[in-house]
Amino acid sequence: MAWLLAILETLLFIAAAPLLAGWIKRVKCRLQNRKAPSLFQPYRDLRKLYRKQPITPHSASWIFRAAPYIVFASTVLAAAFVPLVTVNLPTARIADVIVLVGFFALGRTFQVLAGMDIGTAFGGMGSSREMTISSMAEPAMLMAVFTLAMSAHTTNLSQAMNYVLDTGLVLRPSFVFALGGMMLVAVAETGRIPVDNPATHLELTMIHEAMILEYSGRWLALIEWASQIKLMLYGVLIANIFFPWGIAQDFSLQALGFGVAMIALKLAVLAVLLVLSEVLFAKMRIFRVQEYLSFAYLLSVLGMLSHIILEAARVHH
Amino acid sequence: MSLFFAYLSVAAALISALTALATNRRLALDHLSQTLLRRWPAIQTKADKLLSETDYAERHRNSLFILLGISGICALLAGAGILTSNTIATDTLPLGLPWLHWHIRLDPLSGFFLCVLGLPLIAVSLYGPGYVREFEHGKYSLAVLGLFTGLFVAGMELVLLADDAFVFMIAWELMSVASYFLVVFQHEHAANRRAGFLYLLMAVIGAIAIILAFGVLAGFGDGLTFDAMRGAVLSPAWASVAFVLALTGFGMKAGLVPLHAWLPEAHPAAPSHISALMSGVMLKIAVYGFIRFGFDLLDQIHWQWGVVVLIVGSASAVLGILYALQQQNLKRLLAYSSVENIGIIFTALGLSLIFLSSGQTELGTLGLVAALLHCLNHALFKSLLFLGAGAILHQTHEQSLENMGGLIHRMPELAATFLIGTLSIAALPPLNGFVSEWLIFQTALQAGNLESGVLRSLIPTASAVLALTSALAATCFVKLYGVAFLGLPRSEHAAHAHEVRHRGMLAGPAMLAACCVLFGVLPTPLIGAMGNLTLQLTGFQLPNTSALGWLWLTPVSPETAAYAPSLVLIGTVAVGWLCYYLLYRRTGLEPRRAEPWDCGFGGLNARMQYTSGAFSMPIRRIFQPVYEIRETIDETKEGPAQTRVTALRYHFQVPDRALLVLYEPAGHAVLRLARWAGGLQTGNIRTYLGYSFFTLIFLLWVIS
Amino acid sequence: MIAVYLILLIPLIGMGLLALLGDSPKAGLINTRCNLLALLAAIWLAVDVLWNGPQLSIGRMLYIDSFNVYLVALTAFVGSTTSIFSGPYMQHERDIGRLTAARLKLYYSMYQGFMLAMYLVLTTNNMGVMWVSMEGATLATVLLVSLYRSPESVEAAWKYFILCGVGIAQALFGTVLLYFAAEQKLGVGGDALLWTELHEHAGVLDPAILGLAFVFLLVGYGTKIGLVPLHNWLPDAHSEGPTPMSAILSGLLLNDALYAVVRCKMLVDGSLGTHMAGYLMMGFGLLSFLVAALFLHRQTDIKRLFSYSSIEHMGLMTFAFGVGSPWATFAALFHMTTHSLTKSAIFVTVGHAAQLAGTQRMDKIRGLILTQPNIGWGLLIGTVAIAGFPPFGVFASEFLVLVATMHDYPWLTPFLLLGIGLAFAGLFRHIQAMVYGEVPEGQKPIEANLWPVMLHLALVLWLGLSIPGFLGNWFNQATQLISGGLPQ
Amino acid sequence: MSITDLDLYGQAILLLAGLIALTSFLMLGQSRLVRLVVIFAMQGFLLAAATALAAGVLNYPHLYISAALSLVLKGIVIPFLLHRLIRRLGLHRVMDTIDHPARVMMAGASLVVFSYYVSLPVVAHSPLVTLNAIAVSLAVVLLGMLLMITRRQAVAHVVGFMSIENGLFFAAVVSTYGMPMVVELGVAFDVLVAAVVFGVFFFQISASIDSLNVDQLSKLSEVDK
Repeated sequence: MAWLLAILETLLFIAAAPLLAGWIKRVKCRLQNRKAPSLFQPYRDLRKLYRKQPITPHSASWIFRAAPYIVFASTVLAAAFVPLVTVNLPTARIADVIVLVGFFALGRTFQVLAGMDIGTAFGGMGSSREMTISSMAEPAMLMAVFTLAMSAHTTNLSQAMNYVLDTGLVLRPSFVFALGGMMLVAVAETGRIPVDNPATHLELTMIHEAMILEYSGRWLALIEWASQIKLMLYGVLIANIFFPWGIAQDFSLQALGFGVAMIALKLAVLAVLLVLSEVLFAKMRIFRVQEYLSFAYLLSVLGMLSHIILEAARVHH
Repeated sequence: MSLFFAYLSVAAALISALTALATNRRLALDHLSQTLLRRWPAIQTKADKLLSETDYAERHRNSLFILLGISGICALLAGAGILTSNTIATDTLPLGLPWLHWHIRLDPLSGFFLCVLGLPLIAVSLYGPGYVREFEHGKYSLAVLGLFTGLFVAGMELVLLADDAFVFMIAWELMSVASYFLVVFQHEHAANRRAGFLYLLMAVIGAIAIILAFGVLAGFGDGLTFDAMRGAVLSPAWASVAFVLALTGFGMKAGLVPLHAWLPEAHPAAPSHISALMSGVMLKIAVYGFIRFGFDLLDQIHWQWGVVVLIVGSASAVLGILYALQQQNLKRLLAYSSVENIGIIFTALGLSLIFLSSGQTELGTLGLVAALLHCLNHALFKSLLFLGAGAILHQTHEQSLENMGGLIHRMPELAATFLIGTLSIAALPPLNGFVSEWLIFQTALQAGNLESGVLRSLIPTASAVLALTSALAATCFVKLYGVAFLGLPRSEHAAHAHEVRHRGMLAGPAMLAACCVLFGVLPTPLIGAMGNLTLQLTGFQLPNTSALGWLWLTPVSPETAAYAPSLVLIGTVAVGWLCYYLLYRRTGLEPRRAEPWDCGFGGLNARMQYTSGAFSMPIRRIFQPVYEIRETIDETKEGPAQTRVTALRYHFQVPDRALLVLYEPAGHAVLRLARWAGGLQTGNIRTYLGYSFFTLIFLLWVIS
Repeated sequence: MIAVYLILLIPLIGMGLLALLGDSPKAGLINTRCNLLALLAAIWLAVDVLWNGPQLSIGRMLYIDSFNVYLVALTAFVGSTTSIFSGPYMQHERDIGRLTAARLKLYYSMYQGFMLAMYLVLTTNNMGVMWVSMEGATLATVLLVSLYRSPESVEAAWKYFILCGVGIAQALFGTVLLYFAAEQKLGVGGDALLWTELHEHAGVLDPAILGLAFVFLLVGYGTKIGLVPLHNWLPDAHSEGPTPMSAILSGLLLNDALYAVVRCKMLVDGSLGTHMAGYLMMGFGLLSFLVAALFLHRQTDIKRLFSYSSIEHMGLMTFAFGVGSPWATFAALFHMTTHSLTKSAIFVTVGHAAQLAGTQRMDKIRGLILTQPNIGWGLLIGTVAIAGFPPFGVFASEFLVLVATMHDYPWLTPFLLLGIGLAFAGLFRHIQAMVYGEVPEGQKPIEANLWPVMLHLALVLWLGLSIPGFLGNWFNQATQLISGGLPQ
Repeated sequence: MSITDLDLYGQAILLLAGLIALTSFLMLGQSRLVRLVVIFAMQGFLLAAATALAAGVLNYPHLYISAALSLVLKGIVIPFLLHRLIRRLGLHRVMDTIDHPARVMMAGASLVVFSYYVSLPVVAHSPLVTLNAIAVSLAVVLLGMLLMITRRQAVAHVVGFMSIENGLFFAAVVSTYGMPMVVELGVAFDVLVAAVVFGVFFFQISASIDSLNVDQLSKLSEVDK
């Protein structure tokens, strides 16, 4: 039963990801006074891509062809570990938050390798930038989740959420810092403005797009979908770790229903925040990104330290 | 039984060393057999067949490595045997000083490291025959290579078996000096000679530090056997002196910053299968020495030591990988990454020391297990990578990444095995590198259990550094693989490379790759096997990890953290295959081959792609303060008055700060001192008489 | 006891014999034979002493105990192996016309004369006679240093003569004082200089005088050991003389001078009851060790290089004897053996290397391993051994010295560490360059008899791996004798 | 006790001691080689006389032998050989002046004081007042070394060396009434051989640098030029 539920949740996750993307586009258009496409445009795009015949460059190796599947699979697995509407699912036991980060890294690695596989200048450029950014973002992310893990005494996500739920609303300075860090990282990792611009193909600014420049057809679809799932993953992480209220703690129907509604609401709100930031800020130069990310890193480490110094100082074992 | 296997492995290594001397001695051997075996014609005919002209060389070459392989297998058996059977085998050999015979002891700790030694050794013995063939007709004699390889291996095995300071140091120095001869094997390159000299010099100094550390224990425990030393009761001050000496000595061999300077010089200089042994195994022997000294011989542990080790370890980890990122020479890059991994291991050891000193035995044990596991993992994937690098070198004769590229098309099988090595050293799930780093993070996350707030805030900072390190490591090795194997070939050699012919040269790395996957997916039994070991060192055994069944890894408790790599692997494969099935099999749209689009720029060629230097440029900019970057841009100008710049060429070097700041000044200081000393030898006899006159006067004055 | 007389008689006869027909082509063989005979006698004596313990000759002029008997054996052994090498070597020198018949006569007879003096220094029981024969050793070798008559060799010989003469004179003054102190207690007559007597009654001798005496003796014999700052003659004499003589000088003469000092130390310690002598020796030893290690870095001449390394090792031994604990003493005795074996082997190899390259300048010698592997490897392995790498014996003694120093004078260990590091770097930076690398023009293989080298190195290797029982007994007994305790 | 209440022998010994010290000083100041050798011979005679005196008064017959030895060797043979060498090598006109005579003399004087100060503990434990002569003999040894340090001529070095030997002999005589015979003979033999070897060296040196100025023997120097 639990396993079935877990699989269902994962499927829901996968299915809902394009919807979130559509929502974000829509809100953005509204804020920019443009006419918005329908909410389901992403699904149409994906379907269109599946139908198209993919093209492999001559110099491509098997890595180029395998990468989309690996990227997608690793993202889906990551999605499976993260409690969406309910905690205490068995999948949450398979892997904890460190493994989650590991899986992001795995997917990214193959994406980058695929980018370098063709031997185009853009592929290399994108890969180099992607790795640079991630090598600063990943530690920040780890620090942020460690802060949570240390106060919850677990790296297991559903345990941690339980912990937050049980202790109720406590104003922890560490969580505030961690939340800040986490949000900055999420923006960077999902390739949004001000770090990267998913909508551009302007040579010198693109990062993520530069890597997948040579992809087409179903491969491109898989990658796009994977990045939509990733975006949603970060959203869910932020939402459920820092504001877990409303997530179902048992498997009763109305609890689950309420959980779905709540997560949808939270994600919608987060999406609006994201869009606001995207509309308000301009994309920054690649070498400014390091300052941005080291600030995220700093926030997370501060969160950790403030947990150690301010909150846990009187804990004795 | 295990001890017997251990002796057997040492013997096999020594025999292989002796066999090496028979290179190109066929006639002598033949003559010998004629004279000796005249009585027994049956054996003589066999001997004649063995010594027959036809492919004697190949048979001889293989026999060397078969013996090494036997040595490795025996080491593995001995280690596994002692690890599983909870016993300690001791023995005394009638060698050494008249009042101090060689004490031999095989316990779980040494057993574990025998396994760490055994696996790469077997791989090397598979790989070797194909690799050394190119030295056959060169000016460098195979005899030297084989002799010192055997001695090197025997030395490492003896270090693990030693149970008194004397035999330990003999074996240790044997290991150092034998590996020196291997480093300078290709001695016509001045760089190799320099590397060898630096290596041996630092080995000497490190060894003296270790001897002195033993000296302290021997003084208090009056006796040079390890048993006597265990009994030594030291004042904290003396204990710290001993500990610092040991850390210096073993750290110098392990390559801790700033004592690592020899490492990136020496490892690239040696033949690749030797680099694999040096980087994969010898560094672990140093770690073994440190564990033996700090966890076993010293009676109590102080938390300050842990802090020192933690700081040094973190520094080594992050600096090591930062320098590795900027290397363009493949083997140099791998060497620097060894510095990084040793740093990670010592970070874990530091955590373990801190926890043990503050009475948190189970967490201390966890740290120790993490460190040991990472030792094994690094031994596996670093040897794999060095063997792979050797194969590339063997096929392309290119050292520099900038001249490689596109090898995945030329050497697909090697590329596949190398990829596994890359992924595991980049600590990606579900491979083995990730498991040990996961455990280290789990240890660090328990910092909350400590009393002292200072430590509680120090450890998270260290884990932050660790996180940064592993992220940079991923970048570094993605760069390595992407530049070397993917894209378009950057040189003629790379373009015309082909897969290695000798199957062994693939079998060796493949075996290691298999181990990487296996230990990555099923780490639980391995950790279970370390129970006796930790019981012996810390008096604690990790709670049986099967709280959720043996598939799960739950070091602390199921609630705190759980990781089921095998399920993860299954899940990934399942999803991947599902997509493949749905999207490919069903739609059945065959992909079309075409020119890359590349934003519409046509005429793609190899010089347009990102080079290794370009790939790591952003990191170079971001971490500017760490490096001493030397960039040069030379322009070729043409036209009237050389105004028009027709071509630009950009070079950069990132010399090691430690060399510039510590080592070169020290060298100059010595020379200055020597010049001063030379002033004593004026050459004028009257001055000399004056010396002796004033010495006499001075002494007389002192006496009365 | 007859063995002792044989040991003294054989070189005496040999000296006379070779003085007559030292220029005949057979001379080398005769020389070797004499030494081998002496070696046999020495072994006989060794076994004798091993079974029957210390022995006094009639008239108590000669005294053999476990301390000097193994030095006698060592001296005989190194003497013979070196003579085996010296035969062809000197023949080659004569063939290329560096030597005349008369000088060959001088060389061979003085070789035996030197051996005689060495045996006498070791076996005599009379401090006066010890001094006389020590001076005799100088006189025997001084003309060999200037054998080639080149300006440098004459200069070196002159310095050797004057400095050692003056030094040894001070030793005589010390002996006089010793006699003076003894004869107040033991009465006038020959006994008062007998080491056995002195050692027996050391307790009652006047400490003030013995202290004074030791200073003179140390400065005197220390000059011969080559302790800094009394060492200046040593590198010159070693580098300018014929190579076999360098081998025996640094393999034997230095040892025996050190032996004399240790004998005196035993007396002085007995009388003073303080550790004064030990401190002096430690001071000198450490100074020599460090300064010599520095000198190694500046050398251009290969034989000079190794003579400085000899100074360095003698310094280490002196230091170890000064420390005086059983561990240290055992180490020092063991080091005496391994060092003289290894160093004489190295000098033999160096001689060949110099002949092969036609020069002693190190920057002219390159790529030995490629030119003539056995010489190259001999030099390299010898250096590795002398630098104290296991499994060679030198390592065992250095190991014990370090441990013992850490035990008794921990604050001195940094200097030892520094010294060993410096010495290794100084030695190896030159050797590596000579052994490896490209072969220069006109460097051709020569026919060389290297089995003395192999024999020595094999012995050192064996000693490093395991010390045979009887030798172990010697060392233990000698350690007991000197330090009054057994190591364990 | 002071010199007044010594017997004649003691006074004589002390007198001789003084004279020997004086000869050392004379050598120190002497710049002509020939005269240097002559003074050295005088010192030999004085030494022999002292030895004979001791032998006679205390009737140690073996001291006569050593007296004879030193008379022959130090008094006659060696000076004679040196003199002939000087003539042969044409050094009888060579001036071997020292740079700062006054300072050297001062140094010599302070050496005497120093050696007295050093030998005090030795003397303290003995009834023999002649022991004070030990201080003198030590002074002679040190002065001999000082002579060698200050002079450039090889001949002067030999003389200095020999006068050191004299000092040793004198010490042996006055403190212990001579060493055992075997040692005496051995030492004498060594001295003789040494003298011969010196002779050989003069020719070798003058052959190689056609002078006997030891300052020119400085090829084997390790100072950076």
